Amino acid sequence: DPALIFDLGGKFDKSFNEAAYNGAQRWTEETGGSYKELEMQSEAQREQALRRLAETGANPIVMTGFAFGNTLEEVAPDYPETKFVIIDAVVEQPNVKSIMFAEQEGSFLVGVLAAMASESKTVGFIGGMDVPLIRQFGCGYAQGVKHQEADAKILANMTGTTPAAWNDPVKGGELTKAQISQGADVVYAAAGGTGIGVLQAAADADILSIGVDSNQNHLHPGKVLTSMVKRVDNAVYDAFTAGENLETGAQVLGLAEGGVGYALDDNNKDLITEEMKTRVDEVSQQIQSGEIEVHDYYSDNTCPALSF
Amino acid sequence: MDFATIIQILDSAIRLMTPLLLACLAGLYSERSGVFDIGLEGKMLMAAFSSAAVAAVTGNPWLGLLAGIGGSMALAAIHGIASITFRGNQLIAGVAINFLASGLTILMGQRFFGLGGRTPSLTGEGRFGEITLPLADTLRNVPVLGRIYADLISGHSILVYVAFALVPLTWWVLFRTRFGLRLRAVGENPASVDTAGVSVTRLRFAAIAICGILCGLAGAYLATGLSAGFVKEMTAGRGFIALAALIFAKWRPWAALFSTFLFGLLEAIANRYPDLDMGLITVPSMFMNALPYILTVIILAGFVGRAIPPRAGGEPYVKER
Amino acid sequence: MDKMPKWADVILTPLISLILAMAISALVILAIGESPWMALKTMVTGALGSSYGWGFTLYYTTNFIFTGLAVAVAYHASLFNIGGEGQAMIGGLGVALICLALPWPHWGVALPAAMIGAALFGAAWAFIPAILQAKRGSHIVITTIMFNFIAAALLNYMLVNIMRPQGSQDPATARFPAGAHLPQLSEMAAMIGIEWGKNTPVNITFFIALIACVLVWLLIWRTRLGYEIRALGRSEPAALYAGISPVRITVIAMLISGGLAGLMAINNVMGEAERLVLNAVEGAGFIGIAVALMGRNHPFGVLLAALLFGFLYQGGGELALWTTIPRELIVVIQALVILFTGALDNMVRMPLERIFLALRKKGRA
Amino acid sequence: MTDKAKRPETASSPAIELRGISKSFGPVQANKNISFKVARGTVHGIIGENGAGKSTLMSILYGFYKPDSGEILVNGQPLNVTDSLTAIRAGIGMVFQHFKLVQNFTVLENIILGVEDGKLLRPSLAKARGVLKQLAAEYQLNVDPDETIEELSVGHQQRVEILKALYRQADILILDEPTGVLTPAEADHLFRILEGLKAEGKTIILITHKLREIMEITDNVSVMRRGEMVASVKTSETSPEQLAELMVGRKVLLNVKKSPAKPAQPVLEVRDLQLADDEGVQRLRNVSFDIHAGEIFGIAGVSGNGQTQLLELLGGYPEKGSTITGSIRMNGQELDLTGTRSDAATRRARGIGHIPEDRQSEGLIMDFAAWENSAFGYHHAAQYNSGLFMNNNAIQQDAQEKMERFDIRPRDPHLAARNFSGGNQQKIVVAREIERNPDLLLVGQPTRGVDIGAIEFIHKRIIELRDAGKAILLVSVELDEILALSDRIAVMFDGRIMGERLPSETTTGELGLLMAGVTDTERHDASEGIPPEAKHVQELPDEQAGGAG
Ligand SMILES: Nc1ncnc2c1ncn2[C@@H]1O[C@H](COP(=O)(O)OP(=O)(O)OP(=O)(O)O)[C@@H](O)[C@H]1O
Ligand SMILES: Nc1ncnc2c1ncn2[C@@H]1O[C@H](COP(=O)(O)OP(=O)(O)OP(=O)(O)O)[C@@H](O)[C@H]1O
Ligand SMILES: [Mg+2]
Ligand SMILES: [Mg+2]
Repeated sequence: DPALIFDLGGKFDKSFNEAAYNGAQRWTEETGGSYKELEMQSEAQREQALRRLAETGANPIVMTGFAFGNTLEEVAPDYPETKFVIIDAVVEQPNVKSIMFAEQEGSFLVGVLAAMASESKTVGFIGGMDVPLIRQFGCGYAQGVKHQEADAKILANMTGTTPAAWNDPVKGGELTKAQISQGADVVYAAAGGTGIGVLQAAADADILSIGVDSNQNHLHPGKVLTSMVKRVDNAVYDAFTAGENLETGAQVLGLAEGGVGYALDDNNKDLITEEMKTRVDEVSQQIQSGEIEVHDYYSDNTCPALSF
Repeated sequence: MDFATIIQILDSAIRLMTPLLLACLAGLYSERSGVFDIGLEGKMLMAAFSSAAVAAVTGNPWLGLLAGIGGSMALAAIHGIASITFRGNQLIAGVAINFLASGLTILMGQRFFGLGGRTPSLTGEGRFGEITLPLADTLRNVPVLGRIYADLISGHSILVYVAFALVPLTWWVLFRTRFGLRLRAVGENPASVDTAGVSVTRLRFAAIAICGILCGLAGAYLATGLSAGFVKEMTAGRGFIALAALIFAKWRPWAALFSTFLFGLLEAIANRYPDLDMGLITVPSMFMNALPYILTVIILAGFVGRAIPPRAGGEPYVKER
Repeated sequence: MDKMPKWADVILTPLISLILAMAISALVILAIGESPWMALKTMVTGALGSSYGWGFTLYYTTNFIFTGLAVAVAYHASLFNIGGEGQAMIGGLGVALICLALPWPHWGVALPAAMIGAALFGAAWAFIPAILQAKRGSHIVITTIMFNFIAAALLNYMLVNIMRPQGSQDPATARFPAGAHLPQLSEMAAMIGIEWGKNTPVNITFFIALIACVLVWLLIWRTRLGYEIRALGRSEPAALYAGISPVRITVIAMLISGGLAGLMAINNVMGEAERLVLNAVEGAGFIGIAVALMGRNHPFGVLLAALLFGFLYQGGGELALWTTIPRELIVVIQALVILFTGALDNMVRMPLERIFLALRKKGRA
Repeated sequence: MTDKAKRPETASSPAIELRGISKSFGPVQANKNISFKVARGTVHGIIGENGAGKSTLMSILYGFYKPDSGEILVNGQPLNVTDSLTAIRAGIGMVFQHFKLVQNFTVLENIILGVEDGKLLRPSLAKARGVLKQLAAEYQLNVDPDETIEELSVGHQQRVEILKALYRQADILILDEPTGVLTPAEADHLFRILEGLKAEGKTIILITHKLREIMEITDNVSVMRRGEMVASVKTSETSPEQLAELMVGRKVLLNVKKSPAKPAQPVLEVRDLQLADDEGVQRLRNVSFDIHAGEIFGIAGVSGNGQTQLLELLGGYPEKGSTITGSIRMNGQELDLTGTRSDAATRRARGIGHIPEDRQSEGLIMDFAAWENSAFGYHHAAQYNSGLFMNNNAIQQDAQEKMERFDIRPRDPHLAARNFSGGNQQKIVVAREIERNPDLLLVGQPTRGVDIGAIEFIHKRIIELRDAGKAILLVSVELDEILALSDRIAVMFDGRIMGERLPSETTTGELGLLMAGVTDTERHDASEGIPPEAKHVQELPDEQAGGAG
């Protein structure tokens, strides 16, 4: 059986753990198969969980979150027969498949949409805990905005510096209001549970918001411009489907691979005009073809479009 | 900084300070009666959960509020039984309450709603809406004062007005009524109350019950006023900040208003200016985030001086050892 | 004269309290539709049933010993140090800076250096609240709470902007050099030919924690400094009368407290993760408060309470890992244990005292 | 408040009757089957050693403790005293040994606490203000109703306690060791008030350790020993010696004998000492004196006239923020007045021992065991240490021996200080300080609240130390004590030394005038025979201090 390990946020984190969970559920429903799942309780457990799962014969073992990288590096060689899949980090071992998402590309797209939807030409970004991953989101977004609207203003806030920053909808709402008061009329939240407060505050103030990770358009139909989806669910689904025959090696899932994108559904079809859709698809093509190069924050820890 | 920005920052400060103020006043009643309470966080959290849960199910924020108070009171009762009836360590009881709330809210949330501890989002009537005070819209055009009235004073949830009204009320209860006199006495010297023929136990339980109610309001405001539902651990340390504000205020109601406002204001400023560009260097966002805490320490060291807690605080009242 | 024999107070009361806590926990488990018996079995076997479980239990215990001792030492000077969390975080920073500074040839050299770093950084983080309390009367409870938040921000800044290796997206330092690898207990056991606790994080720091217990005990009850700390904690006017400087003792006690909290980093940062991650402390600083209070601020009590919490942590972790019981249940169980053994202990003690008194009267008659 | 008319007044029945009262605290039996009566309109004294059970018995009567068994009759009616409110309603008022006042409340607030009329304070306060004025006039019980308790002297605090009882219209007033904290003048004033109350038909129960007071004011007296009531007699039919013997169970010397002093070289030379506290109030003014080896230098004075500051300054721990000038020489060497080398540890190292005025908050750590306390302040001494560590065995051994020599009971070095009675706590302090054999011993209020047996013992030891050629500075508000022990007497008033007298050449009257701030020159104006009014004595220093500040 395959296995899935969620990182510390837990499987209902409204973010990518939850997306991974959804992928696994989909696989179960479609194949009728079963899988093991674990939620991390503490840092020290990572190794324990990996080894125990490997010893019980689970294969492949999928884990979400860069925090597993270091541990997997050590554990993987001890279980050459087992395949591991790590999402959001690169581990160079023969039996490991590393899946990275080009969050900057998806964020770039929603940035373009935000710039087009914005009347004030001021848009906002609200991150959760201030970590590089979230900066990657913010940076891609800012580039997209600037690409579309070179003199647009981008307001960016991080919620905090402790894990509490992922679960503070009150502060999320307050940051949103602060950005609204500075003119923002589209706000992109990459902040886990805090994002719920962001989307709520935006809906209350009748401005647009952008969800993240999974499709959050349904949370406030007609008020969420779109969501930057990161198809962790697909990655998990594919890994589970491939089973023990999984191909290892590093893989970056960007726009081209359908790993990231923007969500369009009944809830936001009135918000995304034909013009916007044409434009964003065009930009998407340009990114895929390399015509537009989206700067990767990780490459040099700087962002050309936004300062943190 | 223009006028509109100032109004916006103050407006934000008011919203951010309200839960702190309610929790701070809650702690004030409890600690003035001689029962130290580091369980404010837990009670708020429990109240946030139960109010959101009931409001989600019934669609009525008022029922939610009642449930919030109920949830917080249940924990207050535990605190009372442990620290008054059984003369246990008040601090330990508070720590236990924080853990209890943190676990139980998610456990119950998961059991009832299956959303990993969240409650369903509240919509429309399910939340406490913003109240527009009379004439707010007509007066908005009056320069300065009109703006202040319309944009700063008007337009908050009912619980904000309740919280502000509670400040003079608390002052009045504490310093102008029999109950307040006895409450203060029991926190300073319970034997004086006992020898006057008044029950120390009853007074302290009453104080703790009020503390429960106010924490209930605080939690309900977080979950059904400021946000639209419960998210695990959503109090995010506000109980501890409220406790700090209480000490800061030296256990006085008007000073509590001031100290919680200060915390709210500092946070609002940090929100508004996530990274301060100071010409040569840009203050990184992490430090802007920590700014409220750094400033608190500086103010505390520079201007506040020694805060003397109620003399009998922290000690169970024991006649016979 | 005591109302009941000391053994009853030290053993019987906590035992009955613990049983009560477990009974209520069982009810909670029943209420969420699971089997308490299975839960207990999972916890006990998971935490104590194998050398593997012990390896984890003792690892967590080690963390809690340090933070518990930190709270206890300050408490003896009647200082309520809520800042263990921040001090341990900054202690971790100290460890990381030292471990990464040099290509350490051997852990025997790296360990003392890292310990100094951990203790110094932790102590430094406690110093400002201490001096503000001593000189300005700023309430230590507030300042230490604030310093927890400030520490988190500082660590966040260091890991995201300064110490993160180029290209890594993980807000963590690079891995420490191999020479800074601390012997795991399993490796030490293997050296004498025993297979014990393979792949568990418990390491040599556990013994350092035990030594710390003994040293703290000596400090508090056998040295002049400890005597002065306790005297100041009980009565400041008396301390002045006896020529004990409140400022000096307040600062020293907090430095020791912060140093102990900082030393926790040897275990989790150097011993386990071998790099510094953002969330390294994981609330151990706060659990230290419960551990110290439950252990009655006595090093031996702290050791026992730390073991209990280590067991709960590991057993609970196992529970959440391998059963469908949500992990928050452990938090509830922890809460109940703290409540019954720490705050409701008199509920058990009072009837016990009455029983013993009656027994004694009978014995006399 | 109660309505007097409701109380049945059967002329023949006693005001109070206790039948078979027993009470244990855990294993300790504080009261054993006690029965006794107090006749209406009398002053009834209760005496007994520390820990005999007096306070417990009265607390039971007042409903503060619940008796294990027994019956209480008030005015002949059985009364089920479940709490203090029942007692208050039955007309019982009590002034506790340790006052039950709220320190940061005003006098008025303390008075109305528990008997407010109605839910709002304002009317109650207004009414109490009126009643207070009336009571003050009636009994000369003047206190400022708006002063907070912590600002008041102990004597005034006691007045507040009495006013509390009177405000509750108490008919039966219990006073537990009321004079322990009072100056002679204050005590005299109190007794005049009590006489007045008695004249009004009120019943008074008075607990005291001072036989002189018993003889002076009571009609009947009961003696308690080890939880039992061993005798109840008419005061006129007994004598101090007989009472002392009943109390202690053996003969006691009521006045210690001492030989004339043989003063030698000066040990302590104090010159022009000035001290202003952190609020700028001048507490010591130009204080100069010498103490020689082999003599006891007594300082008399109403408390609050700078004695405390003098002792603390000499002991090395003046209040934080004080400004100090002048000079102190010890054995010919100058002592630092400020800085790190002016602390208590340094003073001890110079050979200054100190029995502090307040044993409970300064002299002892109440939660420490007796043995730990026996090294307190000297814990750096070589004999208590070995290397890095304290030598606990040596300290315990030493404590055990001190307990033998000073007859400290119970003789258990491992018992916490708080579990000893006041007298024995004091002996622990005295033993510690005297046995260090200091060149100079500072002694503050050595026998406050201590019973007769212990007083005798402590006095003897102080004199022995003197005879061993040591210098002793004795500060006491008990004139009797000063007169009995001192070889020279100085009187302090408002931070000044008003004059020096030899005990053989002065009288209580003369000292009393000096204590009131009346100097030799003014003395001719003061009318002979009329002692200074107590209130005046008490309030003068405050006013002057305030004026200076
Ligand atoms: N609150 C209490 N708890 C436990 N034991 C007590 C308490 N109060 C008094 N006792 C015990 O009761 C005995 C009688 O104490 P009590 O205070 O009545 O004596 P006392 O005659 O008033 O002494 P003193 O002259 O020192 O005031 C003491 O020996 C003590 O052991
Ligand atoms: N709360 C208490 N717990 C235990 N013992 C007590 C308590 N209160 C009083 N005692 C006991 O009562 C006895 C007398 O104590 P009490 O407090 O009356 O003495 P005191 O008033 O300090 O002495 P003194 O009358 O000399 O001032 C002591 O033996 C002490 O052990
Ligand atoms: Mg006494
Ligand atoms: Mg007494």
